[in-house]
Amino acid sequence: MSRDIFILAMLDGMSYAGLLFLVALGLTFIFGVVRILNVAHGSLYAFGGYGAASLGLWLGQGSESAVASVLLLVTGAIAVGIVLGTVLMLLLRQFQDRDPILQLLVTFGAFMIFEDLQRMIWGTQPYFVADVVNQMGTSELLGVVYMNYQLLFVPGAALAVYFLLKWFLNSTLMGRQIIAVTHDREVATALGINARRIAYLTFVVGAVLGALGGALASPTTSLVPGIGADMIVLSFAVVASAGLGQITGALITALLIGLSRSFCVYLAPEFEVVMPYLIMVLVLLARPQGLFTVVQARKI
Amino acid sequence: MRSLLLNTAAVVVIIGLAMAFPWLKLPLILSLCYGLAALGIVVLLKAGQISFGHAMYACISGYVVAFVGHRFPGMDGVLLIALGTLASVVAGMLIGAFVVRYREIFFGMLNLAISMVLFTVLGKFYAVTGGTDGLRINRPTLLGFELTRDPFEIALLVLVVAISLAAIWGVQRYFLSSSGQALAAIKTNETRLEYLGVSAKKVLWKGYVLSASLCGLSGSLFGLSQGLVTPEMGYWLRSGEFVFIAILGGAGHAVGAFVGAILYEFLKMYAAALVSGSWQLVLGAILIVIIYFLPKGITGLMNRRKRLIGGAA
Amino acid sequence: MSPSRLKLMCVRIMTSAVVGLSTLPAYAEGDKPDSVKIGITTFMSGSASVFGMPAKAAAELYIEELNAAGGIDGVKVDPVYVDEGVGGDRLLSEYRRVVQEQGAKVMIASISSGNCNTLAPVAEDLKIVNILWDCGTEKALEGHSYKYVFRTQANAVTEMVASVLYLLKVNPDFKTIAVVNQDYAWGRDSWEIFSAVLKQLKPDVKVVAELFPKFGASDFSAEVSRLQVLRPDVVLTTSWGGDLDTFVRQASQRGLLKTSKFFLALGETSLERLGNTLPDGVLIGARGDHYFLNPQYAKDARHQAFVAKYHERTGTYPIYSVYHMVQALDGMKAAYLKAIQANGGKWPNEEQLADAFKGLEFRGLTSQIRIRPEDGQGLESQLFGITTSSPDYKFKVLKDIVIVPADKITTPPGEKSPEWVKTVTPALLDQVQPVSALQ
Amino acid sequence: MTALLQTHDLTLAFGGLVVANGINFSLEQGERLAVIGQNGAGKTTFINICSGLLKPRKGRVIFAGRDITAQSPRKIVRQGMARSFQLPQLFLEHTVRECLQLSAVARAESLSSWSSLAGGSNAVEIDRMLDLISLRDRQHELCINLPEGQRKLLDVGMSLLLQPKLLILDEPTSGVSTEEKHGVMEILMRALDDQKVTAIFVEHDVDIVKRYATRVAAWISGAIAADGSPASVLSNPLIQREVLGE
Repeated sequence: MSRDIFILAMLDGMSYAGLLFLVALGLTFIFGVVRILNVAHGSLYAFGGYGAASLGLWLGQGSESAVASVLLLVTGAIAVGIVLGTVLMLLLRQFQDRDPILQLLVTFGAFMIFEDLQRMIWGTQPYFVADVVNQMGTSELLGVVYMNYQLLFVPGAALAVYFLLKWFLNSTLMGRQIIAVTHDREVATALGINARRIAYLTFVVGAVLGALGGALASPTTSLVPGIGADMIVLSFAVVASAGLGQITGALITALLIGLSRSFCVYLAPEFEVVMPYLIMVLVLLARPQGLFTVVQARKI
Repeated sequence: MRSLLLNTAAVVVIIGLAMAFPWLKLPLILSLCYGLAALGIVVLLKAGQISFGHAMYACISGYVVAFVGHRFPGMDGVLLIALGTLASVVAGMLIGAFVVRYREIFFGMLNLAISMVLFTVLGKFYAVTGGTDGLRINRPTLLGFELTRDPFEIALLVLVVAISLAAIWGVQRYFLSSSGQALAAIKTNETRLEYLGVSAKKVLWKGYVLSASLCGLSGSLFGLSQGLVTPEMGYWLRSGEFVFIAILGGAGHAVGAFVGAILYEFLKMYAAALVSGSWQLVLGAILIVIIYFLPKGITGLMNRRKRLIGGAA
Repeated sequence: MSPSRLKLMCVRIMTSAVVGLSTLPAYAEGDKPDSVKIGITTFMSGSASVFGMPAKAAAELYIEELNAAGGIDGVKVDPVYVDEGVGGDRLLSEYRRVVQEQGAKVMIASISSGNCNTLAPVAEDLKIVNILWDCGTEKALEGHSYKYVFRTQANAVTEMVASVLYLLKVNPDFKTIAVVNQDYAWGRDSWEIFSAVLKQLKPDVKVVAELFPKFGASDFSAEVSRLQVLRPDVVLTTSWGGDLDTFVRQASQRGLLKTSKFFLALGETSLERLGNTLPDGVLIGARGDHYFLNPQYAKDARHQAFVAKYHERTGTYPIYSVYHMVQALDGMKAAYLKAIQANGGKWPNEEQLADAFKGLEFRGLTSQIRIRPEDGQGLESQLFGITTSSPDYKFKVLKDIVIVPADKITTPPGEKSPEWVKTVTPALLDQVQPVSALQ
Repeated sequence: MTALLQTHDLTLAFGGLVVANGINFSLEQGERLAVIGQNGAGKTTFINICSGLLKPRKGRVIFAGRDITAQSPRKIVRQGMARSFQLPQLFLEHTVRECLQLSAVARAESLSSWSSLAGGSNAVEIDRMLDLISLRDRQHELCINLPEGQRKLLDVGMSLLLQPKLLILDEPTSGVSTEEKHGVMEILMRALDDQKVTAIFVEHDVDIVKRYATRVAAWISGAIAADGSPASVLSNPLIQREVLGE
């Protein structure tokens, strides 16, 4: 039995970990490049979900193919990401080279605004489109039925995004420029890299990732007011434990947190909710700079 | 002398208002409670640090007040406040010992994480903590007096006003003291501080404990005025509100926190009453505008004016 | 020194804030005002607004019609809506402001049990009539002898005892049960009562899992898997709103509803949203005897008209919080009329109004409600049914509807619910009557 | 009379680059040592090791008879070795006077959360220091408004207020315009004499070295190539070729 539980818990954690990773990835990516901890990232998750859901309800009704539904989800996410990412970027541009604490608070203000906008646009009734899940069907393991959507698609999508981003950063000019900026903004700009353009691009990519997390969550979860607030702290936990700006780190930490949650449901339900933060505290106490950051000497 | 006069004037006005409009008592108590907590944040801002988890100290002392209140029904309110605050001081000492090793985002993050642990634990262990609905606090005696709701709130208001003035005076004094100045030095040049033979960690730790105790104080007063403590008191959004208020008031002077708090409370109240359903939007916009035009907050504005008039510091 | 200047400034801000609020409507005892202000707390933000917003719409609809018809004995009703979503502390301030500054004469509060527990003693201290209109917790009234606080619907005990009776009636021989409730007071308390009663009436039932996922949880994968491993005969949940929708959807998408009998004690509110995600044969509770297709009242003129108007305005069918709001307003109206009568045709003061509530009998949109004189608890019968498809609606409707009258299944005045629930006997099963028998 | 500062076989390398190559060195009370050498010769490394910023891979540092190897800067400062920095390290949002007061309080280890900074420090002492570094007229200005030269002076002033036995000055005149240089040095030396402080200063400007040093040590690739009186070292052909590049 215990072996089965182990396997089941693994499978259960996957899709949650996948979503968590996508959102955290966006957050950590933005921070890595523009050094802003974007509290409004939670709203991106929410808007992504709502956006995708409405698009699905609007166009997707009665469409039979899973591919079409998936495309709708992704387009919704991208649209939301581009719009909100641009808005945020334009806003934050007004606060360039201000105290990072103030920049963080600006995103906090933006978060509060988005929270209400979301309610004005989509109201307060739970919201969802589940077509894609039914279209993808289910499969049975150890006498337990899983949705292929959660079991295969979401984790798969998360991995795909991970490798895509890796590839983009390592083997495209734009990607290398981004890395250059993360390492040393001054030098990069000195080398004639247009840091502004990079920053903008990063912001949009990060925003799209956050929105994508929401979009992929929308078929299995009900969108209600306040989902953003919870998601943002969770992704903070992932990002901080992994080390700010650590992409691979985020993947592993998200998995760690996702799995620890589902294991708790089997073994110690009381601890399910506290787990992510417990991990974060312990990690930060043990490794202040996060699990995967390489320590650099402080310069005077 | 003049400032003393104006202090008393302020007190008279606040109490007077509460007398004239009974419904104002609670908002005033609340805003002053928030002010105390925000003052705690201001202390950290002096050192260039920010915490998104300080609501936990308000929460800790609130729950201690609730627990002790249930355990020893006869206990006096003032004693409860003292115990609650003590609890968060102790917590601040322990947690502080760890977090003062960190700076900036990591400092904020670690505080956030620890507060979220507390928040989730409080919400989860239903049998002990009453879960997300929290614990009731039965109205205790104040300095031995058995009071009905109205007089109790008046007494509480007077108490809060007194404590707030004391806090303003004390914290302001701390800011001007040598370790207060050393705290501010952490913001500009920690290395130099070390090369003067001063332990930046120890200095920050002192400041951290002070800020924790201020939040604790606010928490126990808050709990008593509500007659209820819930995990919400420790949620990160609450910590965010404290920071919001601190920024609104500015780190220029201890009184800023309270000005900010009163502004914030009434802004929120009227936003909620007038544009009900979109008060967050209003507040968010205001926050952004304030950061844009007054990065140093209201006290910053004051200091600027002071400099223009050419008054000496 | 600047602190003084700053203090002055803050004082100015406050004074300006207060000026213009200082308008308290005052009129001499007895003579009739042209309008009466009432405060209504409901969730306009946060997840519980799935109840709050429909209820608000209902209140607006009701009051418009009431005033169009001349109000209560010629007195127009002027509502102030307060958002419960701002959090307990600010709600308390707002509540005080509406009573003490805006001069509301009746408060209708609230949805959240936590808020009811906080506000009831406040109302008592302020000597203002407060109608607990939707919160479930029996603790709000039990053990307190309030003079000004009343409830115009049933409480958790009535609802849960009825639920157990219904479950045993329709599904007498199940061996195992699992519960998945939201992790907050309602989720915990309702299960406490339910399991206690179940132990009394069917001691051999085995509880195989008690899961309390976090309030507002978005992912129940692990819970569902666990239930699929355990395969309980019955899965009970008293969850509501987004949590219920998400759980039911993830469960049904993974076929759990085929292997276990689902009992959604608050399911009536989600029927329309869940559409066909919900299979046939799921047991549904309604927190009261109201359901827009309740055969008893489907043909009732007033009920029919209201459902029509409500649907036309909101595009949705009324759920229990809508009915509860109407009950509260009807109760208030009835109490006023009773008090005026007792007062020789004169307009009553708060105290006289409060007295009128004791033993008040009135009708909302469904069966008659009686408010017990001893503790101000309302007696409201409970409705249950089984989901089935219908050609006329895009979502599931209820069949085999049964009604459980409240009086025998509610803790008697003065007794403590935890003790009382231990005294229930299988004899109570006769209380469960098919609605057809009542028509 | 025992040496104030001694190092035994100090060794440190960054990757392949040897920055301290078994340095044995000794400094007597009252000396005024000028350290010269090309950039990267290991001057600053030597200072950083002595003042605790860097830990040597091998070797020991003895200060005033105590082994202070690899102790934290704070501990070392407390034992009487102060330093100033190539880039002045000031509290930019404090006033000149406050900076000095802070270091006075730090020396007295009388950091108090209650008594005011001004009260905690001896006003006369502060005024004297302000006069010494001739910043009295700007004492109420924020450091951020000072020009480089005066920042250097204040930086040294803060260190001097610690009343160290030994003061290490890392390029006190770098970043100071040539005409200012001598003025700055004059003031510094006056201050040093005034407090009878032994001093090491890293310097590039030969005139400055000639004029103010009692002893000169020349660094070449992590080791001391020549050590002695200014005259002897500066006339040493090797030094002239390798260090002074004449």
